[in-house]
Amino acid sequence: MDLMSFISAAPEMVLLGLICVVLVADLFVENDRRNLTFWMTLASLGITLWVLLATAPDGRTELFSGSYVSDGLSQVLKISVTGFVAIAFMYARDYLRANDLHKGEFYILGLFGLLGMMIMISANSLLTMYLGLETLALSQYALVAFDRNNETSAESAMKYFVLGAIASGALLYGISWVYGVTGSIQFNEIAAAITRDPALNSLPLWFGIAFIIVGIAFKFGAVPFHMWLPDVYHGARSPVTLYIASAPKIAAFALTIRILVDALGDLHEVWSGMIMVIAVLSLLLGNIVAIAQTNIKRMLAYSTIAHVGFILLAIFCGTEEGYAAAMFYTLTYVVAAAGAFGMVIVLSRRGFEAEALADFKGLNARSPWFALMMMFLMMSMAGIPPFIGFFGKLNAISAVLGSGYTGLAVLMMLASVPGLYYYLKVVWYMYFEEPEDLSVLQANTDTRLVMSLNGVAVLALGIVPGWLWALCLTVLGGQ
Amino acid sequence: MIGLHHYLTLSAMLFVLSIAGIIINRRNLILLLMCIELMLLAVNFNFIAFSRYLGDETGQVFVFFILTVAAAEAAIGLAILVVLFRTRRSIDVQELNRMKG
Amino acid sequence: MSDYLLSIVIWLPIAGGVVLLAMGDDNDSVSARANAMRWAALGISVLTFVLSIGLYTGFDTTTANMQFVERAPWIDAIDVWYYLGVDGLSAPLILLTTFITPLVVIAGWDVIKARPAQYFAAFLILEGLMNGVFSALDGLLFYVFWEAMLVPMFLIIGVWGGKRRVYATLKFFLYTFLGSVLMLVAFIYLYRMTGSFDMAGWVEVPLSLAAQKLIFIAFLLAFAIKVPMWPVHTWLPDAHVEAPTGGSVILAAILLKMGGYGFVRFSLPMVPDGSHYFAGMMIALSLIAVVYIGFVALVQKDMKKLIAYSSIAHMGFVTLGFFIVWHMSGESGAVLGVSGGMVQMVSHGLISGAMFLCVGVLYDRVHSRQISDYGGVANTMPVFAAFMVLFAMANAGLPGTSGFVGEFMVIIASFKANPWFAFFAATTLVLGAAYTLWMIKRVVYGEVANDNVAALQDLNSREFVVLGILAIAVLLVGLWPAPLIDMMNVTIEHLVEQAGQTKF
Amino acid sequence: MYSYYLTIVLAPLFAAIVAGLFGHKIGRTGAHLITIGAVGLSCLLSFLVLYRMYWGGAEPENIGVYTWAVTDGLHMEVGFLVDRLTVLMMAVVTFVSLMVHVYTIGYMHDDPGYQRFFSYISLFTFSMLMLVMSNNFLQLFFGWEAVGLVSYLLIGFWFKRETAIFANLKAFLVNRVGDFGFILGIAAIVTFTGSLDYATVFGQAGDVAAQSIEVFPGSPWNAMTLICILLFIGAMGKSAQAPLHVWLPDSMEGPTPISALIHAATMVTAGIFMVARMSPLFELSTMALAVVIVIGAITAFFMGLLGIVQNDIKRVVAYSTLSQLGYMTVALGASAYGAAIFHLMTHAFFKALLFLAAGSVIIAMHHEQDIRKMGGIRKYMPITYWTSLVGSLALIGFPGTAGFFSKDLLIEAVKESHWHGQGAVYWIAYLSVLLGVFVTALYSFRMFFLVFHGEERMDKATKSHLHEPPWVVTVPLIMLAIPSLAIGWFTVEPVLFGGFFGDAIVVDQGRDVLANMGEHWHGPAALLMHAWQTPVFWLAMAGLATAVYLYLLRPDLPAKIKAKVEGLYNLLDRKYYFDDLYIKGFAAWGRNIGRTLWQRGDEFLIDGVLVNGTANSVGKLAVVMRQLQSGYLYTYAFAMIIGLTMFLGWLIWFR
Repeated sequence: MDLMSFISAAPEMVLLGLICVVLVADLFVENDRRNLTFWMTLASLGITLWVLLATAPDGRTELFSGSYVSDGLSQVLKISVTGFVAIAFMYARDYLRANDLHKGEFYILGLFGLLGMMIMISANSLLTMYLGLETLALSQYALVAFDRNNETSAESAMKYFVLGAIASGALLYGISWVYGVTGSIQFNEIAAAITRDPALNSLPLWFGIAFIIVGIAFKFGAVPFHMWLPDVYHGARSPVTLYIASAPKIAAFALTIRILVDALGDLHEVWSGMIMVIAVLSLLLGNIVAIAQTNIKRMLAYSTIAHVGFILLAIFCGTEEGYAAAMFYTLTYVVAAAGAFGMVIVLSRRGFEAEALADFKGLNARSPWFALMMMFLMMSMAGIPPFIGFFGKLNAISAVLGSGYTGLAVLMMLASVPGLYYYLKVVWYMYFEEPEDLSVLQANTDTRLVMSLNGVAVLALGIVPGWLWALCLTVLGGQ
Repeated sequence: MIGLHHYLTLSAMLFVLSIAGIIINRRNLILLLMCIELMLLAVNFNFIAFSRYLGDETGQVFVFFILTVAAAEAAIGLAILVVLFRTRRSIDVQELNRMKG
Repeated sequence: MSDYLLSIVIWLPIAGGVVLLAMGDDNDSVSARANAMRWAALGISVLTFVLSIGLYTGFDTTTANMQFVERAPWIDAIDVWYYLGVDGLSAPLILLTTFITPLVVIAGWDVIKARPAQYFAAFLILEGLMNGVFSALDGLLFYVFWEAMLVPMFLIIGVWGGKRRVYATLKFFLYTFLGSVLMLVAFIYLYRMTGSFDMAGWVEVPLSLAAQKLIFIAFLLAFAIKVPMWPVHTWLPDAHVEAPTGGSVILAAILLKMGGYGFVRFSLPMVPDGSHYFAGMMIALSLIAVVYIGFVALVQKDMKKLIAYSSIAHMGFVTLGFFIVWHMSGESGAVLGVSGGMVQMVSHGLISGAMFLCVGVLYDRVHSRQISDYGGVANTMPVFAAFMVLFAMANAGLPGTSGFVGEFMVIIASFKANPWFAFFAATTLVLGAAYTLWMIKRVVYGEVANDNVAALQDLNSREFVVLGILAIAVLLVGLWPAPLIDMMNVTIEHLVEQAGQTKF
Repeated sequence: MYSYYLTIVLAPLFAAIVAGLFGHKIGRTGAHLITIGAVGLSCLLSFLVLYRMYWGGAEPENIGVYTWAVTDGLHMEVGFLVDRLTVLMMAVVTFVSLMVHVYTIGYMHDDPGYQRFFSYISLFTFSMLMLVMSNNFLQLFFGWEAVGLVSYLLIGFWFKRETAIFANLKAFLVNRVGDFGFILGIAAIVTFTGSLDYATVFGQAGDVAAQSIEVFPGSPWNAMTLICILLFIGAMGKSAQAPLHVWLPDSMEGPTPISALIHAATMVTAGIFMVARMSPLFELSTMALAVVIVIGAITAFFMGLLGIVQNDIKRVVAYSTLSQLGYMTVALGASAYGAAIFHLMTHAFFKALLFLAAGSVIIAMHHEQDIRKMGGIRKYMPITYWTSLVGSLALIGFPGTAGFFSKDLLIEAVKESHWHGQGAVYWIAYLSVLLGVFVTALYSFRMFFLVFHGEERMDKATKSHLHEPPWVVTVPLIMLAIPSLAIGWFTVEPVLFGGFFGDAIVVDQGRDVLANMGEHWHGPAALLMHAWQTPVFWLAMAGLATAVYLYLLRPDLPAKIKAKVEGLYNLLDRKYYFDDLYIKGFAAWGRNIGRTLWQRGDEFLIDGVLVNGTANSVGKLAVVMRQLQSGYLYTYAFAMIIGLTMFLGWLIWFR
């Protein structure tokens, strides 16, 4: 038990340390020099990233007496969450400045959330998972409420908090049963126990699993545990929405893989049914209700629900390919989602949230470039080739077909037709309508840069999606 | 002789009670927070019962963590409650429907 | 050079389009910059056409194998290749595409006032993608082009279209998307059967009849909507009517052909038994398209709608020609039918394009598509009238024009299959003439109907060039189709062979 | 002689293109010079070829020009088959066309569309030559449709006139109905012989006749019968046989020269020519021949009747054309193809003459066409008078004129053609051609007298400058009057009995009436001597006499008679209600079907219910489902609990 064995936990430790530094430093920064905090935050993210790359584990290593694991999967997921948090911050800065919200809390809470996600990703025991999850959740609650003078934010924060608490309660209750039945909270031991004594595979365990799935489904926002999602996306300030909508989805994916696959992989036929039900419900409800939305943040929220349906259906297959497809889908979806909310931020101005669909009218006349980017993002979400979203759908459906669920595959495709409609609606507003306000976009260069990169990314990734797919397959090869 | 199942039943009842409280109570947000605490306690009850039954401490360790987290959670919850009250001058659950659809 | 010819005809226009987009518009439609854009677009499209001629000159008519093949790995993980090649089925259609696009560019020259750069860019990108559809030999690559193509078309109709453009373009996109999603499922199914997206492999792989039926239906939805066949044709009249002239031309001349191309590239060779099983239904639908739509076209009040409906009727011949393959007593006739269908596709591309351009000429002057707003156009626009009558005659399938060739071959072949097929198909001689010439009578002939008509200016040189080129093409194909048919013959014989074999 | 043929065909095409595209450059004179030159050239060459064929004893030639397309073993070529039949047609077509070209200079003198007109008629000459010289069905169909196109363009030449553009649309559509049958016939031929080439097809005719095809399940038809009837439907369209005759009278809306050229002399006889050309096929199907003869007979008699009540000078001639075409068709049906072609030739001359004469009257009358407003024109325009007298006499078959020989022998042939049996078919055919003679004489001379004799009914203004038109008009009249008068005498023997056509026309031994008649043929003189012995002669005289009595001696009678037989008159006046049937019936019916299918089928059912219906219902569903998101915390929580219980239920019951 020498120090070197902690090396694979270094990123979390370093990050924690850096957070403290930022936290303290921020106390001594006046409001007008808040940029310092921003740059420090980015710097610490950069350092974390570097540590991540530097401490890339060869193969799977466990520590803290097996309650923590670091493997290829955790590596890739951590890098991506760090990246997305960074992107979220970069989008956020101007917006916050413009709206007098440029406070240190935002970044610090964001960083704590990141820490939580990394812990979730690396969790190898139900306890670690729970701690990570709460770290993330608590900072998210705070983030949503972080504009103190905005009542919708407060309302959504309260909803998020209560429902989140119920969800984690249910999760814990489930955990307690799993612990009770298997006598362990460590994933591999649980799995081992189940294989050792098949008699365990009975109602009490299933009972626990059901509750755990409630927790997972809530994190993802799958029907019927989705109700918080539209209100939170809508109520939170756009940068917060962007934060919530991007990285935590990846964490949720990790949560699912770790618990359902690492721990309960052998009980696939037990949980697959439940997953399928909520997945199909999400697919339908998300795509249909989104049509009726006039607020783009709500619309994207429902589209998120629909996409979650896709992700869960891929996981439902219970094959390596399926898990890989789910991972691919999550990552690519998050890219597009970040871009879409980023666009909302870019369009917003001081005291003006560009969150009504109508605010996109005539964007092509105001700024052809951003209109093009937004179109890329929408087409990617709609799954139109050659944008990356298409390959996500392709892999997911391919996996589903591979497990012989042709009907499901057809359903997934058909469900994406109404989906296409509301994405096209955005394009229609941007291109076919005349602008209502002709004011030029105020976002400054770095936001524009991120936006452009984000938009181009969905196209570029779509043109060379192979490596990402291969990566997903390899990191999930071990599962 | 009181066996495991009694504890489990009790905790289950507590759990259901808490949820019922959340659903039925349409007045006061404070009550909601309390129900949530109750829910966590039910879970703790379960853990302890199991850990006693299995004769292994992991469960009890877990309980400590849950208690800590519950404290933090309560703190955040109350903070949000305060914000809500500042902006709304009310903590009535039924008025909490600005966003819907 | 010729090794990369296909890549060039695909990517040159796309690159050009991207450049145009990057250059962007200023708000002045007659500025030097706008003109530069126009010339650039014209230059690129013409260059593409000139290069694509290599596909004809270098084409080996003695083999059914793919030519100008390019193959490079794209997505190893799922064995997807950047795999291009043409045979007798696709090469003519690529030539048609590269031939029509410059004309469309010229036709939109100064008609398009709003954002010319984006307009021409959309068309160039569209051209590249369409060439991609026709030359892709990898299923996924095909699908990528097939779907991506919808986006520029969606914008073209939506941005530069008529009053109900939003409805029309959404209908167009959703309709076609609905069709192609199931095709994707079928593709993935085939991929899982063969482990690759190589279309040649899909032709080889044995499939049970049940599977073939399902796959055929999945294909059918995609292709039938594109063609379009009755009863999934209703997007076409709206799209045609609302699209800007150039859009209608591309739509009619090329997009519709993709449906027909899909049938011969996918349905017939890949699921021969499935196709055979449904052939009867397909023939019925085709004949309904010819007769039913013929009658519907008769009573249209809107010129573009009338031509749109006539397109549907004419495409009925294409599908008829393809699906009588299995009704042949004896071996001969099948090839005749299929080649008839192919020729019909090409000729319809020329004729309907020309017809839409004619309507566009009138629309640009009077801003109405209603037949009732015209009358006696021949008095004020004699040259235009001559062109319009010529194309109308071609549309009515007059021998000596390209419109006749395909119909003639298909009618003869279908008589071999069953006299009644020919009987119903041949009603187009009467119906086609009726709706086309009745329109001519009301629009072109007669006394000058109103002041708008009285004020009409005859064709300007730009319009004259476009219509003239098309007229020459129509007559050329009509008087000497041999080069076109020889190009396709061997491939079609091979295709008919494949369609004849069972796969299970 | 290949180059000759090419020149014959292409010269008019070239002229047409030049006059059409560069009309403004070359001007009026240029236009008529080049077209006349071209047609004159091909006329000259045609006669040269005729000479070589007949006197020079040149063999029939079958030459391919170029391959149109080859696929599926089906060779589609463009080529010439020049035999005696073809060459005769070529000569007639080019000659009449030449006359009409010249005549047009005068007739269209002050028409703005001068060049366009010349371009059209040259184009027509080209198309007609392609038709007659074709050696395969594809090219035949090409010419067939091309002449239709030109006729469409020419009928609608004065496109400002509503009547004209109505007439040309009608003409084209009715012809298309015929072509509908024709193309099916061609398809049938390809199906059974696998070839489009005359020679090959005729070669296999025997085998085809042996086959049968079930058009309607359970009722096998002889393949050859089907083919021939389908082809004949095409002929009915082109040659305006009842019931597809309706377009021809209306086609008189076109300028007179083309009425003469297209709707009298050449195009309308394409059907006759085609059947004669297909004699090797028709000979193999008695059934088809019976159909042909009956249709012809009906046309010949009943269309003649209509001529009696017409008042438009051109329409009278038009109906006489219909009836004469009927005669030819009857001859075809009687297997007397030679007689048909012979009548076709003579008819071409005298009918063109009559039309051009009528045209010359019309010019003089300043485009007044109503014969009731004419009368006594004789003394104003003698040349026109005499030439049209010749024409009329030829038309009624007055002994010695060209018409006499052709018609007399035609009727003789029908009389002799007993092989249809003595049954209905035979008598219908024979009687209607006989009575037709009387009718013909009646209406021809009714018109003749009303126009040239009797009181002068035209108004002062017109009368004041009634005079003979310029030479370009009168010369063609004379040029045509000569053959109308004389050509019968010289050509009857070789054409009918001299085996002129050689192998071009095949007649089954059993019913070769002409051959039988040929056995007791003693030359035209003899025929002329015995003319008064035939009923034909007396019927013609009777008709003539009636006309004299009614329209010269007792001009008041016709009105009275009209009043007497009101019903009959109306029937004739309304042309047996055919137009009403077609326009109010079929056309309107088609439009109604279209409207129903469009509004009920497309717009309501498919688009309204299925497409937009689905879309809207999804939209409504969305609006309903978003109500679930009530905004109340407890609803949200409750939803989660429902989900949870759903899981538990699933576990307990389905696991």
